[in-house]
Amino acid sequence: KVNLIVFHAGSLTVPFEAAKKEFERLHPEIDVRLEPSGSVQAIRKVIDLKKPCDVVASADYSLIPKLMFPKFSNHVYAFARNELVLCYTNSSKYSNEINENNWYEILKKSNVKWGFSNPNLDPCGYRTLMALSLADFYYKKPIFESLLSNSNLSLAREQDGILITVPNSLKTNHHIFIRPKAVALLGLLESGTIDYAFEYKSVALQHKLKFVELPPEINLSSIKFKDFYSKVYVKLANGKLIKGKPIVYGITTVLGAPHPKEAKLWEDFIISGKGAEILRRNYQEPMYPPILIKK
Amino acid sequence: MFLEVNFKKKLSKFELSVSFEVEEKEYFFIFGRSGAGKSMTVKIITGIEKPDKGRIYLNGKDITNLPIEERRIAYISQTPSLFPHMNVLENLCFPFKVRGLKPKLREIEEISQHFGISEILQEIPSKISGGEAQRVAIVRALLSKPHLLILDEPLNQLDFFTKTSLIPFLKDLKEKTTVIHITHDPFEIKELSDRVIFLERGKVKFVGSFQNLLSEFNFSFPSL
Amino acid sequence: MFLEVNFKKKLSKFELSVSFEVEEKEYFFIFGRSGAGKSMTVKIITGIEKPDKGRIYLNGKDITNLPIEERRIAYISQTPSLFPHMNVLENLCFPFKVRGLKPKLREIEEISQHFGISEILQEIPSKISGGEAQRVAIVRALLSKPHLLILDEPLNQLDFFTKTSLIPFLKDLKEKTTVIHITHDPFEIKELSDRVIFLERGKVKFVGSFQNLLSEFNFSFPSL
Amino acid sequence: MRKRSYFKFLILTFSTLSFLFVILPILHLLFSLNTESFLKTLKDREVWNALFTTFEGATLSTILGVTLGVPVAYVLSQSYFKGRKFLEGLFDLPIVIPHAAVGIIFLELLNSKSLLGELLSKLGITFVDTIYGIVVVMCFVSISYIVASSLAGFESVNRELIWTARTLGASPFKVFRLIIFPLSIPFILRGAVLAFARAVSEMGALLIVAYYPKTIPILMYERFENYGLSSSTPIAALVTFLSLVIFSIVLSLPY
Amino acid sequence: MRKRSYFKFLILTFSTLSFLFVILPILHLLFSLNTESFLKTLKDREVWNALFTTFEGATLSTILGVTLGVPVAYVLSQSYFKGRKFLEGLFDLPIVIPHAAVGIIFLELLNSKSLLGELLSKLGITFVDTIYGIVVVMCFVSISYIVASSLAGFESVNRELIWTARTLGASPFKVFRLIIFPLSIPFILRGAVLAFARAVSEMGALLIVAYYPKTIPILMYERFENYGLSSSTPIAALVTFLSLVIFSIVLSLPY
Ligand SMILES: [Mg+2]
Ligand SMILES: [Mg+2]
Ligand SMILES: [Mg+2]
Repeated sequence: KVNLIVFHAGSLTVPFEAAKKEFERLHPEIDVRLEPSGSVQAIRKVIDLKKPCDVVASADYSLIPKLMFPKFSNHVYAFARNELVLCYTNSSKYSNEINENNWYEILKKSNVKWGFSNPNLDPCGYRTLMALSLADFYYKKPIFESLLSNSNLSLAREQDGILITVPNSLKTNHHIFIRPKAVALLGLLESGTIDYAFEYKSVALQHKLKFVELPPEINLSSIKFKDFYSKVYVKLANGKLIKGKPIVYGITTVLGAPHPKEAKLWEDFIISGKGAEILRRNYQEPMYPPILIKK
Repeated sequence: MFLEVNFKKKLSKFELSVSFEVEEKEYFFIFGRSGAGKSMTVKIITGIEKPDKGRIYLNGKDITNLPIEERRIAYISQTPSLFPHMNVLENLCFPFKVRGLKPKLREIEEISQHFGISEILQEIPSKISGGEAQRVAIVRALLSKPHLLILDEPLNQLDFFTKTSLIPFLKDLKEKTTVIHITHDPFEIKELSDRVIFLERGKVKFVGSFQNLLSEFNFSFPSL
Repeated sequence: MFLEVNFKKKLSKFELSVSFEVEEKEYFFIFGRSGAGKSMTVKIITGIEKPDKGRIYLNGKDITNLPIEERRIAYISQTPSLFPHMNVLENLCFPFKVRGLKPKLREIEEISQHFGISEILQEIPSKISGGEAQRVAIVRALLSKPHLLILDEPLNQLDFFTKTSLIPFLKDLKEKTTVIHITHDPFEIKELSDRVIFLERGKVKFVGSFQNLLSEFNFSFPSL
Repeated sequence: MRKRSYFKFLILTFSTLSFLFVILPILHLLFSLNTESFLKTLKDREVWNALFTTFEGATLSTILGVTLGVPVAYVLSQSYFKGRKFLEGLFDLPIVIPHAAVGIIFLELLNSKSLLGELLSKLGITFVDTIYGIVVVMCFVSISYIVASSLAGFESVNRELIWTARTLGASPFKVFRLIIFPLSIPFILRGAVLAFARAVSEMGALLIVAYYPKTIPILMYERFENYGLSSSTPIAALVTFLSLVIFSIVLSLPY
Repeated sequence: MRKRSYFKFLILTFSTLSFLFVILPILHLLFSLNTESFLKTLKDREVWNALFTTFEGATLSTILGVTLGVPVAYVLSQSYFKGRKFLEGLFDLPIVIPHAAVGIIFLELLNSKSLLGELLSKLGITFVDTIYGIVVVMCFVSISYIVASSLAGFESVNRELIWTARTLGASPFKVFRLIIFPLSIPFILRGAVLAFARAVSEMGALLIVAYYPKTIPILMYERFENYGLSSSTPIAALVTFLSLVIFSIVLSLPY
């Protein structure tokens, strides 16, 4: 049997598990090994750690050209969309009060605990930072500073926007919890350790969590607000500068993959109509037909 | 009567059912084969083991349910139980220390002199011989001012020379305290006993003097 | 000469320096205090320990560097070393088994009868008494057809009754094999010995008969 | 009298706390379990595959551990040279090295760039993400238990017994086969069962050396990371239950 | 004669292999180390912070473990009831439960939804991502060593010695304080050092309960995941070196 190795964003775990089942049925000679991690981490495992890998699927398609072109990849398919939401459970504090307009007030409360993923490792993490600073503009209040006041993140207002700098070892308040990838917060949410977590909408739906929908101006879902989003930049600890833009997932086969033929099969399957249907069934908004970006 | 013993206890092979009395300042022997119930009998007297029924009286007082440390019955086993992390002197001070008393060094010196262990007071137990260790154990017991001193085969682990040399030392105890001495060796009884009981499979088969024991049972012991 | 022993070995407290001879079918005693070097002497003869210098000859053959199992010298320690996972019969078959021979059941039965252990052949060692165990150990040793049988304080752990009852059993060995018997107890020597050596701090102080030993050293032993 | 009961009270209080500390978490896990999700776990093929891989790895690692550990314990038990205690302690080393470091150590040693790794890869044996890697790592972290327990067994055999057997004509090999080994079997078994359990529990080093084929601790962690408690708790409960079974085996061994 | 040397040869071969299996990986790690990157690690603040957190956690966990484990070992050593072996074995349980399961168990038990978690959080004690969580988890996985070793110590004290002390007038408390405890100190110490080392090595359960404040095994794993071997190996070497120091302490203890 061929072991096809796929590194993918944690938020794709549920649809990819479903796709794996279908794919292995169609290709019984292939064994798909899914390895979820933060998207930055997934790419880094290929380019820095040189771990053998056939396909990479990232929660931010733009990471692939930025980090993998030209040595490790020569194309990327933008194949799915998502949006940022604030998840909670029935036992979260203030769960019956929270809504689109007061969520940032509730997160500010000293007895409320919340979490997001590590921006250095996971796009969901830097997107959370982007959303929080876009909220400054949208609600016209210093939301970012008030929520992350005790952290070692720095926020600079420049003439054409906002620059957030993430240090190497991120420190926050005691009531803000950070994990390497956003899905890793689910266990903390379930156990009641935290009350709220920033996740993708697809993840919230897949895990049947309650969530607050954020306004489209800040939830990074809409092509319409592309320019508004681009006011925010996040500078990661490795020096990469990332501009705010709509959440679009990308997939690519890795150059020099151990199993190039099977890698192509998986990529084609995910971007096919069948793949799109599986994504939709698992609450992940597909882009069909996908958009191809070449170097 | 000074000590009255009367109890029953179920053992694995038979029932131990013992009844006897000991007078004050008597040197009293319990004689019998190994496994006859000798050690269990004295463990019940000291309180280490509990009888199934029956009572023990010491000086007219029922001590059956008294904790071991409140009975004032000292116990010497065949392997001399010196505390290995204390030197000989510290071992001798132990009976004072546990009662919260200041050790009476004068008394300790005197009795050490008397029993021939004053030269080894600073030694640690592992550096002294088996005979010396058994002397120290007995002196330590005496310093706890026991009403009764129990010796469980005290000479058994010692060689013949040492055994012989300890006999006068044990004779000396007669004036100091009441003694119950367990043995399977008739020579010890001959040398030391006032009275002896003979225990067989948990029952007292004889009480009396050593001479009467010999004539009644007609034991054949080798002699030199 | 049947057995010639002549060696030196440095021990922690003194040097063991021993030289003596044993005749065939002799019942030979090594007498001395505990710590005199008796056990070390026989361990060197069996090959369990190595001497610093000197040689051991058995039947004229230098056995000093022979492995233990090729010397045909059987060794009985004071705690009877029966193999606890084998019953008595299996223990008796062991000397045959290790030499790759079929156990001679006829012979085993006969000797068991002779030494009074035929009733317990199916028992496991933990279920028999100390005296019985010591008999089995000796019978097992005899079945290995040893040139020499060494008994290291074989009666020491037994009570007086058992000890006395084993004396005839040991007397019986005289015809069967050459015996070296270690003890600190003069009664055993009196009953059994052809000759005896007296060992003190690693040196042989006397060789001869028991009567001569008594008269020469004027030991004071208690008697009944 | 007052001091005495005070001592008793204190000792018993702490003992009870200690007891609760060990048992409460486990009972909580087993009793707070959602039956439905537990049944779902029992039907999950991936769980069974991971369990199979884990038990395969642990079995092979225990066999390897016994093969390597028992002879060394025997040699140590028969030795009286000076460095003996040191060598003995050496086999405790794997216990004190952090599991992640164990993973890194073996990745460094056995990757195809190292001499040993290259040699073995020519024989078709690679370690990263293979059952070989799992077995080697599991064996490293668990061999201490086998060595320590076998050594205790071999040393529990009375030396006079051994000497006697020799004087009765038994060679050292025969003594080992007929006396020392049979008498030590309960100890060796106990060591093997503990080693097996330790092998099953390993996760840190495996995360680094052999993420695949997935063993049960890794699956459990992955489920926790990606789906949260509701998916990982039933697996934890299942594995804890199996551990309890192993543990009762240990207890029921004659020892 | 041939059979005999064959046995010897086999036994020695396996012993040597076993020895190499334990020592080679460690030596390889220490000798293949890049000096430059090692020096860089020594200057890395995050490494020192993690080391500090680890040692703080392990020290507190060892203190807690001794406080809870020594009394229970004493009670067990003085007990002769039927279930005793069972209770004794219970304290081996934490060894056989997979580390990831331990993490999940404690997250379930101590989260603020559970009764105990709620109670403690009212006292300001929470466990996830706090030193409390680190200490509790470390103590759970390491208490077995303290209980087992103290128990061995207490049982090594001759019963006749205890009886004699009682007949000389010592209460159970005085016997404990003056006889049993002083004679068992080497055993308790050994157990404490092993428990400390085991606590330092924990990673699986901490990944789940207390990712932060970062302990050294977690930092090592994170570095490995994100930066690869070149960043994690020097930390592994540093920690292995420190483990060797702990290990020599164990060895040098009188026992
Ligand atoms: Mg007795
Ligand atoms: Mg005797
Ligand atoms: Mg001797």
